[in-house]
Amino acid sequence: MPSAGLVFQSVLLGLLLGGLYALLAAGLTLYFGIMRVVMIAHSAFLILAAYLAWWAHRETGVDPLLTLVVTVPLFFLAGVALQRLLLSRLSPVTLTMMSVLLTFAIALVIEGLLGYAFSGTQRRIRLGYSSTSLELFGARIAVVKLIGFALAALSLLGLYLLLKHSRFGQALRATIQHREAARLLGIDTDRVAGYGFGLGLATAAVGGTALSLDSTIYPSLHWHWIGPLMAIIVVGGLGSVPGAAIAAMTLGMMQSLLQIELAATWAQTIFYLALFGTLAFRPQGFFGGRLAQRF
Amino acid sequence: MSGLEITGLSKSFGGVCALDDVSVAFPHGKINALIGPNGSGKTTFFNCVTGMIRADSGRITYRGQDLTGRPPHRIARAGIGRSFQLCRVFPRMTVLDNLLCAVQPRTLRAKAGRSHSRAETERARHWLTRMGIDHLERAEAQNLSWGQQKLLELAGVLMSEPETILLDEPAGGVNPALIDRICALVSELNAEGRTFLVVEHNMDLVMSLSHHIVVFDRGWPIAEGPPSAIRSDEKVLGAYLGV
Amino acid sequence: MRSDSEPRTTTSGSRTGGGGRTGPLAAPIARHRVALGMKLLLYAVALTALFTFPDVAPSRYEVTVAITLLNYAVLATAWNFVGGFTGYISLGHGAFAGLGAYGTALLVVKAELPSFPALFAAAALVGLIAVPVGYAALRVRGASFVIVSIALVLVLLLVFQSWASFTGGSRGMVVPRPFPGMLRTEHHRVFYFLFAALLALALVTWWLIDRSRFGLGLKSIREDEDKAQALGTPTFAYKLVVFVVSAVFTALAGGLYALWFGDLDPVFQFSILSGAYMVLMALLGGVRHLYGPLLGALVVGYALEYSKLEYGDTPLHLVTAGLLLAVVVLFMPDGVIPAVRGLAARFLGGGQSSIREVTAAELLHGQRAAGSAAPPDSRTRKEVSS
Amino acid sequence: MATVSALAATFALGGCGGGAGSEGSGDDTITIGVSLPLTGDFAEPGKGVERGYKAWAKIVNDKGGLLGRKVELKILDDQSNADRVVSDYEQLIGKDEVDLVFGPFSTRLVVPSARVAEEYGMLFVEPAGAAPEVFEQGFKNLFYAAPAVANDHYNHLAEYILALPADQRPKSVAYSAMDDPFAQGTAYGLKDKLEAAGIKTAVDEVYPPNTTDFGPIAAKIADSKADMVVGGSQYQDGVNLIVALQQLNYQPKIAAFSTAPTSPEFAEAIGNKTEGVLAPTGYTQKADYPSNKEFVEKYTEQFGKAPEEDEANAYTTGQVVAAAVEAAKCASQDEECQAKLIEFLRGNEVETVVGPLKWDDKGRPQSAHMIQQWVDGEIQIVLPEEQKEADFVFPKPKW
Repeated sequence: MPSAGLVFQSVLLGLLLGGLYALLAAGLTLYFGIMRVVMIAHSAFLILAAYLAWWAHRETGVDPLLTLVVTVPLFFLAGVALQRLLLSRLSPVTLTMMSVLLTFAIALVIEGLLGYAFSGTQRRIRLGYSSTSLELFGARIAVVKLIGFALAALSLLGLYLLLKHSRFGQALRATIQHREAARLLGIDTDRVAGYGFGLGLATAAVGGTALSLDSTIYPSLHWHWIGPLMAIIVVGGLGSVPGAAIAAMTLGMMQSLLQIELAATWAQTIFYLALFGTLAFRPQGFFGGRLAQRF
Repeated sequence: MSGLEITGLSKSFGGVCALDDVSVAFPHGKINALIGPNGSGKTTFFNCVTGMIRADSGRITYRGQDLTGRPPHRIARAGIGRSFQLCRVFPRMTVLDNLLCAVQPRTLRAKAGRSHSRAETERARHWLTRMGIDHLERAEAQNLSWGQQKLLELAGVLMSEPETILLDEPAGGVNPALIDRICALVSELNAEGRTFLVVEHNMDLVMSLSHHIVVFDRGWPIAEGPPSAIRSDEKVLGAYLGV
Repeated sequence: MRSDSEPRTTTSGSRTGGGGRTGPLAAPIARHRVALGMKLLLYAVALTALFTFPDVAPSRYEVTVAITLLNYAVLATAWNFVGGFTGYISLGHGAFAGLGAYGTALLVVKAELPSFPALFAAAALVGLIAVPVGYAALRVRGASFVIVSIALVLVLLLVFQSWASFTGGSRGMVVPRPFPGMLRTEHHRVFYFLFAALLALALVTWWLIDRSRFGLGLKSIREDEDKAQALGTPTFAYKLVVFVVSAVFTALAGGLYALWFGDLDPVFQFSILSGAYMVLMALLGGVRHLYGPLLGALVVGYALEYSKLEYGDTPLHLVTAGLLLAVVVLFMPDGVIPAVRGLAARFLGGGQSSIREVTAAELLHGQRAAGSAAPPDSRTRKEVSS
Repeated sequence: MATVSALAATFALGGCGGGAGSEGSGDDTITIGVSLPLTGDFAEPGKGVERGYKAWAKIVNDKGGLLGRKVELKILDDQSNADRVVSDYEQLIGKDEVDLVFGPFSTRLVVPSARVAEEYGMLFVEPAGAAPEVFEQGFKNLFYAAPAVANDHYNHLAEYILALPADQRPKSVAYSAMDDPFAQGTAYGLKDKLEAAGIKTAVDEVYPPNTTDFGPIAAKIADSKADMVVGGSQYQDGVNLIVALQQLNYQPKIAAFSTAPTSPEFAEAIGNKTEGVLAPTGYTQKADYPSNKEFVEKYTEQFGKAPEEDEANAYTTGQVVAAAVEAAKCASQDEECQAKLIEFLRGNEVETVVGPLKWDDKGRPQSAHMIQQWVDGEIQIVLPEEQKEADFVFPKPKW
C-alpha cells in the first residue's frame, strides 16, 4: 500500500504534467478543427523549440524562458507558412491521409536536422534553480516544473480568451464549425486557417520551452510525445479544445498515479488503452463535439 | 401497396433538430418526390433512410422488412439504391469498372472470382448503352463531362438492380436537354416497375414527373398528395414564400 | 504495370469497337503480340537474374544486401494490400512486422516449436490480433485510422520494453538459428530464396485480389467510400479482411527476418520509421500497381544502402527520407510508375496498348471521331462548356 | 514494368559490388574493421571508443606497425542500431575483407556482431559488452577487454559495506537501473550480494533507455527513505535521476551510480553537489602500468585531453589483439590464423593499460573494478585499499 505522502506527491506530479499535455493537445486540436489535419510534426516542433532554448542557453547563458520572445513569433510564422504553402496544396479528397504523411515527413526532417546539428546525445539545461524545490504539505514541487506548469496554464488561458472573446477567435470558431458557411459570411477562411495553424504551432514553442526547463531532450524524443497527445485528442473528442484539456489532465493524473504501483512504461500504456477503448466503444470521444462523428 | 415506410424518425445535430418525429410512407411502384426549402431536412432524411446517418429514433421499413439501424450496404441489398446530391462516381476508375462495382457477389467463391465476368460485363454494357455512354467504357470517370457523370452514376445505381431508387437532385447543374433525357429515363424505368423517390428543386420537373409529392419544412412533412393538390396547398406556398 | 488488365481490355475493346467509334482507342493486335513477347522475355530475364544472383554476387555481403531489399519489397507489398486497395495509409505496419518477429521468436524459445511452424503460427496469431485492431481503426474514417496505426507501434514498443520477463525487455531476444551448424554463407543463400518465395506469394495474392470482385470492391472504397456503401459494398468487412491479409503478410516478413537475422531489439522491431519506409516505398513506386511497392523498395532500399556507404556518419538519412516522402506526397502521389510511363509514352510515341485508362485528350479525339454517331454524347459535351 | 524492376534489381545489387571497391588488404597493411555507434543513442561513448582505437593505431604505427605492417582502421557507423551493426560486420568481413575485427560499443550491439564474427570464424575482442548474457551465448571467439564483467563492478563496495559493523550498515537500499544489460548488470550484481547478506531492497525500478522523466521513480525512492541508493546508469539517466532526487530533497548515506559520475561533465550537470557520490571504474589515468603512461601521454598529445574509461577499453582491445597477432605471427581472415589468435588468448595473460588481463573459457576477464568517489570536488579512487587515492567518505554529505 503506497503511503499517503507518495500518493499526494504523485497527484502533484500528475497535475503538473497534465498541464503541459493540455497545452500541447490544444494545439493539435486546433489543426484538426481547422483542416482535419492530424499534425504529426507537432511534437517535433516541440522538441525543436526545446533545442532552441537549450542552444540559446548554452551559447549565451540567457534564461531559456527568454527564448520565448523569439520562438513564439517564429513558430507562429512557420505555422502560417506550413498551412499556406504546403498543406493547402494537397487535394481536398485525400487531405487527411496525405497531410499525415506530409507532416510526418516534416517531423523526420526536423529530427534528422536536429541530430545533424546537435548529435543524438541527450541534452539538458543546467540552471541555478534546477534542483530547488518548494515544500507543500510534505510534498515537494520542483521550481522548474512549477514554472513549466504556469507557462502552460497561462498560454492555455490566453488561447481560451483569444478564441472566445476576440473577433479573430470568432472567425476561427466559425471556420472550424462550418468552413463554407464562414466563407459566405465574408470570413477569409484561408487566412484564418493560416493564423490558426500559426497559433497551434506557437503552443509547441511555449510547450518546448517549458519542457526544456526540466527534461532531457534528444532528437527522437518527439515520438515519445506524439502518441499520448494523439490519444488525448481522440479521447477528448477530435476538434474540441476543452475536451482535450480535460482529457489531458485526467490521463496525465492517471499516468502519474499508476506509476506508484507500476513501472513507468506500463503506466504510459494508459494513454493507448484509453485511445483504443474510446475508438472501439465511443468513437466520438468523451468530451467532444460533432466533428468526431465522421472522422 | 406500400413500399418505404418511415415512422417517428428524429435526428438532431448538436441540439439543432433536423428531423422531428417524421412519419411518412411512399407508395410502391410510383414516382415520388420530396420537396421543401433549403435546410428543411430532405438530405438528412435521405441519409437516414439509406443508413448513412444513424437516426436518433424512429423506424424504417421497406416492404415489410425492418431496416432500422442497418448499415448502408444492407439497405442497398434490400433493394434501395441512391444517387448523391452533387453527383458522385469513382473518379479514377473506368466507366465499365464504375458499373461493375455495383455487382455484389454473395458467396465467397463469387467474391474471389474475376471482377470482369462476361455476363456482368454484358449487363453493364446494356446499361451504358441505355444511358448513351457505352462508347466511353474504357475512359476514366473523372475525364467525363458533368452530364456524362450524372448518367454514369444513374447507370451504376441501376447496375445493382434496385427496386427503389432514391435520386438526390438529379437535375442539379444539368442543361435542359439532359434534364429531358433524365426525365424520360425515369419514366421509362418506372414503367418497367421501379419505384422512385426524387429530391428536387426544379418545380416544373417535379410537377410533371411525379405521381406523389411530400413537402418538408423545418424537419417535418407539412403536406402530401398528388401534384395538383400540392400546387394549391396554402401551407406549401407559405413555406416556400416564407409567409 | 497492369498485368491483370492488358489482354482483357484490348480484346474487349476490339470486340465491341463498332467501326470508327473506338478506332483510335483500339490497339493493333500485332503490336500487342510484340508487347506480350517483350513482357515474357523480361520476366524470363528477371527470374534468371533472381535465381542466379547468389552465385554471381561479387561477395557474400551483396547477398545480405539483396536479402534486405527483398525483405523491404515483401513489407512494402504487404503494406500495399491496405494502402493500395483501400487508400487507408497505415504508418504502423512496423507493429505487425515486429509482432511477427517476436511471435516467431517466442514460439521457438518458449513453446519450443520448430522454426518454420513457429513462423506460420505467429503469422496466424498476428492475423487474429489484427481483427480487434482493425475493428477499432476502421470503424471510423481517415484520421482515426492513422492515429490507431501509429499508436499501435508506440504501445507495442512500451509493452515489449516493459514486459521484460516475457519478451526480454529492452535487451531484446536472441532467436535460435533454424539450421544449426549451417555456415553463414549458406544460411544467407537459403534465406535469399525464402524471401524471394515469400515475395512471389505476396505478389500473386495481390494480383489475385486485384482482378477479383473483392478487389474491385476495395478499390471502390478507395475512390469513394460512401458511394461504395450505397451501392451495397460491405465496406467495413472488406476493409477488415484486407487489413488482416496485409497484417499476416507483414508478420510473415517480420518472422522470416527474425529467423534470418537472429537478434530482436524492441526499439527497431516496433519502429515508426520502418512503417514509414513501407509507406514511402509503396507510394514512390505507385500504390495502384502490382510491382509499384517492389520497385519502390528497390529504389529506397538501394538509396538507403548507398547513403549509408557514402554519408554513413550522419542522421541525414532521416532528412533524405523525409524530403523524399514530402516530394512524393506533394508532386507525385501516384508514384513513379505513372510518371515513368508518361515519359515512355512520350518517347515511344503511342506504343501504349497496355494503358487501360484513356486520357482526356484521347477521349476528346475519340468523341470527335465518333461525331454524330452518338447524339446523346454530343449533347452532353456541349454542356461542359455551359 | 518488369523491365524497370529487373534492371533496378541488377543495378541495385551489382552496383553495391562495383561501387565501393575492396580496401586493399595487401601485404603492407593490416586492415582492421570496426563498427561503432557514432550516431544515435550510444553516440557519445561510441565516439570515445573511436578515439581510443585511433590512438592505438597511431601509437602502433608510430612504432613501425604490427609484424612490420602498417595498421589501418576501417570504421563504420552503425547508428546504434543492431540491424546496422550486423550488416556492417557483414560488409567488413564479406566485402572489404578486413584482416581483423574489433568489437563495437554496448552489450546490445556486441551480441549480434559477435555472432557474425563467430560464424565467419573470426577472433572478436570487444571493449564494451560486459553484461552476463554476452558470455552465455556460447561464443568461442569472444574476449572482453576490461578488468571485470558488469556484475562484478561493485565487488569492492560490497566487501566494504559487509565489513561495516552491523549498526552502521545501511538497512535498506533503493535500486534503479536502466533496462540495459550492462547498466542493470552493475546494479543487480551489487543487489545480489547485499540481499544475500540480509540488506533489504526497498525499491527496485527498471526503466527503458529513452526515459526522460525521473520524477515518479525519484518519488518512490524518496518515499522509501532508503539508506542507500544504487543507480545502474549510463550517463544522462544517472544525472536526471540525481537531479530528481535532489528536487525531492532525498538524502541517502551512500549513493552509487555506474558510468555517470566518471564523466567530466558530471559535476556541472548536477550543480556541483557531487560530494560523496560513488562509481565503479575499470580504469584510472594514474595507474602505473607501463603501457598506461605511454597511452595517457600520447593520447593527451593527440586529442588535447586525458583518456576516459571508454577510450582506455578501446585501447586495451587494441593491445589484446596486438599481443595475439605478435604471438601467432599472422593477421588475416585465414581460418588457421584466426584459430591461432583465439588459442593464444585462451591460454595467456596480456599486459594492458588496465593491468594484466586473462580470461576464462567463456571470455570473461578475471580482474576487478575499482571504486571511485567524489572527494573534495574531485573523483578519486577509494577502494580497494591498496590502490586508494583518498579515504572512503561515509556517510555521504548532503547534496
